[in-house]
Amino acid sequence: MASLRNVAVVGFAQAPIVARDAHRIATEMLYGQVRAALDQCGVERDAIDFQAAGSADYLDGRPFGFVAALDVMGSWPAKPDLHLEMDASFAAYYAWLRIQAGDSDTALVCGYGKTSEGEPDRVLNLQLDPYYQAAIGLDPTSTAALQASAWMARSGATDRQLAALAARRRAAGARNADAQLREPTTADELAKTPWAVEPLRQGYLPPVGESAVCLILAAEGKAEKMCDRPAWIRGVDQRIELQTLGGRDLSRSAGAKLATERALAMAGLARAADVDVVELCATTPAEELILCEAMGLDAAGSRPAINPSGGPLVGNPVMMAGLIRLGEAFRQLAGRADGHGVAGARRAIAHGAQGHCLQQNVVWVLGDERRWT
Amino acid sequence: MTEPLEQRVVTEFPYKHSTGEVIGRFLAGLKDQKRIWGQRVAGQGVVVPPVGYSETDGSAGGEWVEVKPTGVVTAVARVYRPIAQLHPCAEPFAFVLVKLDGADTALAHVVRDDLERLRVGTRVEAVWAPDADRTGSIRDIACFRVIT
Amino acid sequence: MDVSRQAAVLGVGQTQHASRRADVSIAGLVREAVDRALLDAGLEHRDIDAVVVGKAPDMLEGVMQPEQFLAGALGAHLKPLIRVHTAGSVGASTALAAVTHVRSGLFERVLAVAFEKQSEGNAMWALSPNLPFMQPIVAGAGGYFAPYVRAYIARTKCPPHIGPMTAVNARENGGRNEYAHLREPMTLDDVMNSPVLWDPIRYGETCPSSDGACALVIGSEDVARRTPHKPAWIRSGASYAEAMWAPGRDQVSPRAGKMCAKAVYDGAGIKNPWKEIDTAEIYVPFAWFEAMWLENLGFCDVGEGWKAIDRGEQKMGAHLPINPSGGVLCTNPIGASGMLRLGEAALQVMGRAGAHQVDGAKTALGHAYGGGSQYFAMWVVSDER
Amino acid sequence: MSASEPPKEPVKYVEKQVHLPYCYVAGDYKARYLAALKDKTILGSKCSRTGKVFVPPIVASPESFAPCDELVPVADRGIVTTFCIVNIPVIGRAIELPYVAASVALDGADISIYALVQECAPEAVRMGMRVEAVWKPDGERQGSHEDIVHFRPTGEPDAPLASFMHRL
Repeated sequence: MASLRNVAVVGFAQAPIVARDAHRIATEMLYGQVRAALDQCGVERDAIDFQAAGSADYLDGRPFGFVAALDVMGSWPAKPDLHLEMDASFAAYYAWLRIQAGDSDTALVCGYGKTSEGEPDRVLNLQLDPYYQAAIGLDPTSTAALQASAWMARSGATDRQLAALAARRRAAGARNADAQLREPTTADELAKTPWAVEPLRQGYLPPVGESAVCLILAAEGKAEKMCDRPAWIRGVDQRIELQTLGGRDLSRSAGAKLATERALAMAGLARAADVDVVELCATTPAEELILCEAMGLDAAGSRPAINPSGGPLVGNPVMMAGLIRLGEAFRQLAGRADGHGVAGARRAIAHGAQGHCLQQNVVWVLGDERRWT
Repeated sequence: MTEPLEQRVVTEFPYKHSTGEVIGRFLAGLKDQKRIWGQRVAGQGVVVPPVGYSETDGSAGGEWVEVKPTGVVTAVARVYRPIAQLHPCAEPFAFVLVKLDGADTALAHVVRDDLERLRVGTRVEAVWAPDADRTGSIRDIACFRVIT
Repeated sequence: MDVSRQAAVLGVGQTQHASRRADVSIAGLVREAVDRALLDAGLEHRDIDAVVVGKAPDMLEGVMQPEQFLAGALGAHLKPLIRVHTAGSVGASTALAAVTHVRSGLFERVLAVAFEKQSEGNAMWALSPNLPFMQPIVAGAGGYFAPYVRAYIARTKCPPHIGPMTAVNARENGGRNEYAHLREPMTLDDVMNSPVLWDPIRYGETCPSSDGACALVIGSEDVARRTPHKPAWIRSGASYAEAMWAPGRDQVSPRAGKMCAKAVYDGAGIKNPWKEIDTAEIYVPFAWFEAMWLENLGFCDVGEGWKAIDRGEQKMGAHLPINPSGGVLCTNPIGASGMLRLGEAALQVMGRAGAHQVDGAKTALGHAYGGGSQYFAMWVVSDER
Repeated sequence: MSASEPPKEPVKYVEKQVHLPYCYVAGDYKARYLAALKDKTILGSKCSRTGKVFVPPIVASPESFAPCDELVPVADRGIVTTFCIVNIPVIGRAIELPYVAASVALDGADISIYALVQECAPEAVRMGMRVEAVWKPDGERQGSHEDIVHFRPTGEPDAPLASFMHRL
């Protein structure tokens, strides 16, 4: 493997996830987070070499919506920049590559989007191929339900197990000030909620939510000056799969499995279970169980702690839910997770995903120590 | 605090997606022949519906292979509250993945009746749209029905 | 910067461009370019380590993040893939993102692909949805850029024939490019007498709306030394973006463009671009921008860009042939246009630009811009490392 | 006789009608800007660090990267910095052709707005021309962009080119 630079997450700011911020447009939500992330690092905008952002035009039906974000990312004078039409966790991946290429030492990564302005079930139908899958009216809740059904058929998982997992995430969400769902509830209560699309109940799924996030990456030499406890990126990998739902085994996530293997190898770890905290970008309990299997994690175990933030089940702002996982992993390692902190966390895995049925996955392995000398 | 200012807008654009030869001929098979064709591709076997290339390795597609209009359900999602102007019908229905007999991949489609009997593993059969309604679309198969 | 990690263009592929490519699906269009790029590089899908996809707004085709359904068509299954969108500059920034992949040291061969299939929808509707709370004044891209063309003319005393001259030269060049969308020649009178759409921009000075795709294979130095054709060495690349509402922002000669140009010249060790660059493919959607960019890119001093054009120095065989392919004025598949500029620059230094080859081209600039003249992406390529 | 292939003549395309309802948020800055138009007032937001004024108001100055939390009125008149004459129709915009789409630097603002200039021949519009807002009559203003019908020449002397070239 090529020689790699030690790069760390050194700052992360997130607007609390809400159903709808009726007072602020996306850029207004984002500005405060960029300011806050810079303030955490004790730097001004000119200290950042590169900026990347993730968002999607169709969420709010506005072509070139991302152009306006330049104004609140501090792009004056002009900055080296790249916008990805993806979940912002992939923008972070690209920013990490930029730093590896030696073009930059520091990077700002933003995620934003007014999910509440559109109707995600209709909008995300358009992600599917237009000839076969979009044409029969598939929406993301239904594709997630197809995946849950395939998983339950193969694994024997029951409705009750999905309810129990969702209830655990609700309990965790109650301790996370940025979560959207903060009322703890029981598996019994959740199992009584109506079907969203069977086999997924409304109580198992996050409501529409929106936020804005900013994360800062820095290479060794600068990271230590910007953060007292940087979360060092020891490994990262991302993989896409073919989209056709019937063309892959929906009960498994081959992409998450491969990305995890590669990221762990880069990090020099044998098993995902060797970390203390895992943040998974799973938007249904079934997705979470599929990811746990792919990564070799015990979904019911106590260590590593899985989604101590509550994860996307308690707040799923589209196009930034993955970047929030990376930010949460940073909070855990940097001792900034407050009410939902995992005691003694020294290593973490963060996972981002986008597309129907976990089509594309990125996996980060982080630690409180540098990887390379 | 300022009173929020909001406005509803419905975006309605028409699109015409060119199909190219392989998707176009598959759809013509539904429309003109009431037959379902797959394509044999590297790494995936007989792919239904075909796209003209292997989705696992990108290689070009191979020979046409006809598959049966019957098959087995590999995933089920029951929709009790259909979404208007998105879903294919107004009454409860199920989205299914169906591996047709002779195919190696599954087709995404819908089942409208016997939802309570529908499981992963249930056998189903294609129900054709009437001759006058078939336009060269995946919905020329009106739906699948339970046959076991 | 670790200069030892240089990247190179191993293969270039593009489609036939036309206003409507109804003969192929979106995947078919993209694969036409990708197959040609892979063939050119002597590679197959399985040789590719990662894929970078770029295109302009998804509303043009009516598919959100179409790279997701195209992943199979691109041979990207179980590989890393990213999707870039930086407005009009996207094709170029997509190529540069592929270069970053290689320069990170983690990838040997990366496929960059950019496309637009505007004929699937209606660009006018898709790009101008009726959004509330916005001022309904700007009349499309031409209406947006025409005032800055006027300001350029006022600032530099540029005479009225410069735009038409540029358009005529673009068509003359496009006539030699077998892939170009518009290849019929135009005369100065044709352009001068064409309708004035957004005064001062005439119809004959505008770009077409095209379906098309472009693909590049970017490789590491190791791989480039073993490639069947002579590669184009990427001496430097940069992409910069600037805010819209900065007071004093100059849309006639944007600071982002100057900074980006300086970054690529510095990276390539170029002190005097006018002397050291042999040909340039620059993003000119309206003919007047050729003079404007000659100044913004530092080829000419302020007020001297149009004079260079007036002297004919941008023509084939002259001092600095600009857009030998015919450029955006002949072919504009929006998302792919920027990659075509970078790919055409590469073809020139590879010596494989066919009938529009610039004799002896050793060093070339590829350039694209987008947004409200906010996004800039460029590279300098050479025939030698 | 059973064919061994699907028909040679392919279906050419699949039609799709996209139907996407959105409910847009103006944001408080824009909401207050629009509401003030009802009172024939144009509001800008003032940079807390440099004092520069942005119209329509924005949350932060891209230049100083400081918040712009104070809203201040600017004049309803200013300079045409540059413009074009539009001769082709745009879908959904019922403005009689030709018309002048101009960048107008309002007095007291540090960036320009887009504006229609009317009540003179399009050929008579000049860079540097002084213009003023023409408002809808009292009682008809709704708190929307349309409350300013257009801008018209004031007849004052033109501003010299050098005085506004930096604020196109």
